[in-house]
Amino acid sequence: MIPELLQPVFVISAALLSIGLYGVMSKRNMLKIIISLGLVDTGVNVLIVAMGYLPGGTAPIENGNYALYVDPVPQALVLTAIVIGVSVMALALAVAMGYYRKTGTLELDKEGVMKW
Amino acid sequence: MKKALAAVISIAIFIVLSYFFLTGSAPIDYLKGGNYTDPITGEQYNHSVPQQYVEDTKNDTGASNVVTAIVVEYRGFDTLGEVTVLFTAATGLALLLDELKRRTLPVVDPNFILKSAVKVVLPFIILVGAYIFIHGHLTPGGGFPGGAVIAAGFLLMILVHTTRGLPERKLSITESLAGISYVLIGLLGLVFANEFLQNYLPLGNFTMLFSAGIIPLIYIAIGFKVGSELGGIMHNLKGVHEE
Amino acid sequence: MMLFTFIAWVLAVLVIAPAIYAVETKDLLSAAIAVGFADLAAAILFLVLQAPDVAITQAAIGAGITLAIFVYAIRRTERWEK
Amino acid sequence: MVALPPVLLIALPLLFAFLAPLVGMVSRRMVKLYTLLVLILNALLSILLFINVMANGVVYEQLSGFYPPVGILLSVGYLGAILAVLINVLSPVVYLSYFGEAENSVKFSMLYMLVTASSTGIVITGDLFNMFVFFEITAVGSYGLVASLRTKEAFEGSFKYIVLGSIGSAFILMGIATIYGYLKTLNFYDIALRIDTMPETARLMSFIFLIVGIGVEAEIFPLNGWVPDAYQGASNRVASFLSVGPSKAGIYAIARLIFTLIPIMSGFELSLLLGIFTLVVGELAALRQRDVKRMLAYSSIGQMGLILIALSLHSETALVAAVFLMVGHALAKSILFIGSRDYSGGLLRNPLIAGPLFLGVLSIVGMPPFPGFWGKWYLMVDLASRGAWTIILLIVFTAIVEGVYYSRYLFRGLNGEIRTLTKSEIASIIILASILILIGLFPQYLYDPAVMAARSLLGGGP
Repeated sequence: MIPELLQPVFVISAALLSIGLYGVMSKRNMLKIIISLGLVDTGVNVLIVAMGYLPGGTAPIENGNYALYVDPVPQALVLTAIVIGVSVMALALAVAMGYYRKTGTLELDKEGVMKW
Repeated sequence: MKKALAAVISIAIFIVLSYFFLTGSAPIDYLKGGNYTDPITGEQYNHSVPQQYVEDTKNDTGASNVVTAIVVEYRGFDTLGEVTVLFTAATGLALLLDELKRRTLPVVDPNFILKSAVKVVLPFIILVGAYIFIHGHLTPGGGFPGGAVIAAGFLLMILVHTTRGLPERKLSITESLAGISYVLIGLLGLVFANEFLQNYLPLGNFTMLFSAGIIPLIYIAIGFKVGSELGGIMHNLKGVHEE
Repeated sequence: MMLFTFIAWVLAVLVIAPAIYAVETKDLLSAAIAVGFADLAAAILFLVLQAPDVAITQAAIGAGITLAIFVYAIRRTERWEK
Repeated sequence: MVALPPVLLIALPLLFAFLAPLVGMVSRRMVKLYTLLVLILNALLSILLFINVMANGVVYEQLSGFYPPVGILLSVGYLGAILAVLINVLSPVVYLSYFGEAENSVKFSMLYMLVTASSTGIVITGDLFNMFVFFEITAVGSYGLVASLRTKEAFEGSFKYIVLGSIGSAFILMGIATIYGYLKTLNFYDIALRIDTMPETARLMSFIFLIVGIGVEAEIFPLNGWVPDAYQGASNRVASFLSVGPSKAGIYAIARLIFTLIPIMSGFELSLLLGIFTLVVGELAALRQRDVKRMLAYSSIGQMGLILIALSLHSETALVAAVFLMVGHALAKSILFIGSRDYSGGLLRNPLIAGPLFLGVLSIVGMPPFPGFWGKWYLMVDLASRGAWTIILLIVFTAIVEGVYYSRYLFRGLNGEIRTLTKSEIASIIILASILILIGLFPQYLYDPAVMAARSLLGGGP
């Protein structure tokens, strides 16, 4: 059984993932799609941090009680993931701006990104 | 039609994911499981990797913040890659916005309050950013948030100097030098110790500012790099006014 | 313990509601601000999960810088979704 | 001979890429030469590494001074060494085709170096999260490279790539989180040792997350919708580079996933299914394309499907086939993509261009003695020995489809007014074609390493 605190956390993670994927699948506006991707990223980050949670644990910073630290590794991974998410988002915005400059619109073709 | 389909799919994803998270994948306590094996020597240990980090950080790296020790020392190569991702994105963004950057739009003169407030606040913001990344091995924070705070200072500069923006060339030089020094710190590890990014400086006194070997050096390099890169990204996205 | 769980449920609302609003609204600027709000709430959630490093990074980079670059991108393209 | 640490293959190009803006400030014209020299240095390093691996077996390198899995481990196995040489040798050759171009972008060269370094990083790392980070560098660099032409198609292709790439990386992260949640480790070998202790569902879920996520870069079925658009929008040299570097690194990651990381029976079945689907859909879609780059892109998808089928058969012969197919695909596709600039006919009336392009087509379709032929041959031998006639029929059918659209492609090149490529592009495709001929004439030099790679992978090694 998972710790009580993690139930809302997992719900947040699953909700952000599905809201984000819904946005990516259903929207044609490029900025909207980028926003949705950001939500997916946040959802995954919440999931990873939750993987390291220890009931009653403390932050892994010197306080003399090693046995109560939460798992520090997922936090290190999420630091990386957050920075990567922002990098990708900035580049995506640049691409959207370039597209706008060429076409005068931010809307993709009718099929959106799901065209094969 | 498409929207309805997307909604159905995403609700299905929500149900599957929350079912999986809430029942299937209860994360186990790292203190109770996850005994690892050294894959090269085959030696077995009866504790988990994070437990090793938690217990040995003090002796191995001299940092009080375990997350920092992992980010900069134990998994330092990941962080070099992470810095490179940001660098790659900033480069790609500058490449794509090259022709778009010059533009002529009506210049809105910033109001007096903003101008004079920025003069007062800016040095403190830079100071806070520097504090965050210099103390990365002692307190929460480190090179990435510290760099982001400095970039926030740059944002204020962009807001005030509406016409000329940031000194692009200087930012680019800072960014390059910071990146080079990060890789060089790593390569020196190959020279003075045995391995890339290995610590070769004395660990110093635990919880003091001048401690933890190469961690503060690397975080300073990261702070400069992240600050100049994020500043450059915002500068490029805003564009330069040309009369 | 119960208190943290309660806070986490409140944060769940504070994250999910702006997220839904951000995806559904036609105004891209308010969508970006809503996402910034959701990211900030997520940062508090990280704090509740005992991850202060992640919380600081999420607040500074995830919420702050992202919002800034979004606003610039919107200013140089268009504000309303068709 | 001094055994150089493999980390130099990644650290040096990163260092020189960070240095490139300063070089560009001194003299913009120097940057191309500088980049070429860096890439050639990397190629030499990779050849030294290859020799070392072939002589002494798998090379391990710890980083940061901690033994794995506490620190990050680099592990160069046989397949990794083959692909590192492939990527690092072909990358300067493809870069050669930029010389003589009027536009002189420092940033483009930086992205090129970074993507080369990170593709190499994927094939020599032994750590799951480290591989994810290199995936991201590769992907972000490729997004920029694809859009570098700055046309509407380029931006559109790049945007699709970004969207699917980000979803893919979210999937990879979820896979990593699931594995970490149970095993508390990120090292490939440590995971492989203890993967049996994970519950069945969690194991399968993490496998699906990872294969879907990595499949974006490897152009495998569910999330490869970006491929035709990105290749169409990218310049011919970028398309050529993408089929050399990132896609090979992606398929290597899949090989590591299904052999080393999560070697479960249902995983092999699933990837076989994905491979067949990718092959058939890709080739059939290629048949109805009018645009040459789009056609080549769909053909790439088909080839990747073929490689995935070979990987998921789990036998020595099939793995040798996979190595030959990877090498053949990288060489032939890079030739064809460079030759696809303004491909509206007349290109093949210049014998210096027609020769390499023709050889490339022969290798892709599977004519002896080129690597493409050897790959398909070994694959057929393996399939015949296990009596999988349906798959053989499918592969023969898709080979015929390939023959049809490639002959249409060649005919189109023969008609119309005479066109030509730049001198450096011609030089580049001639070098690529001579490598293709060399491998075709002396397949044993690839066969022996390929057998070693196959044995190592089947034994659960890198």
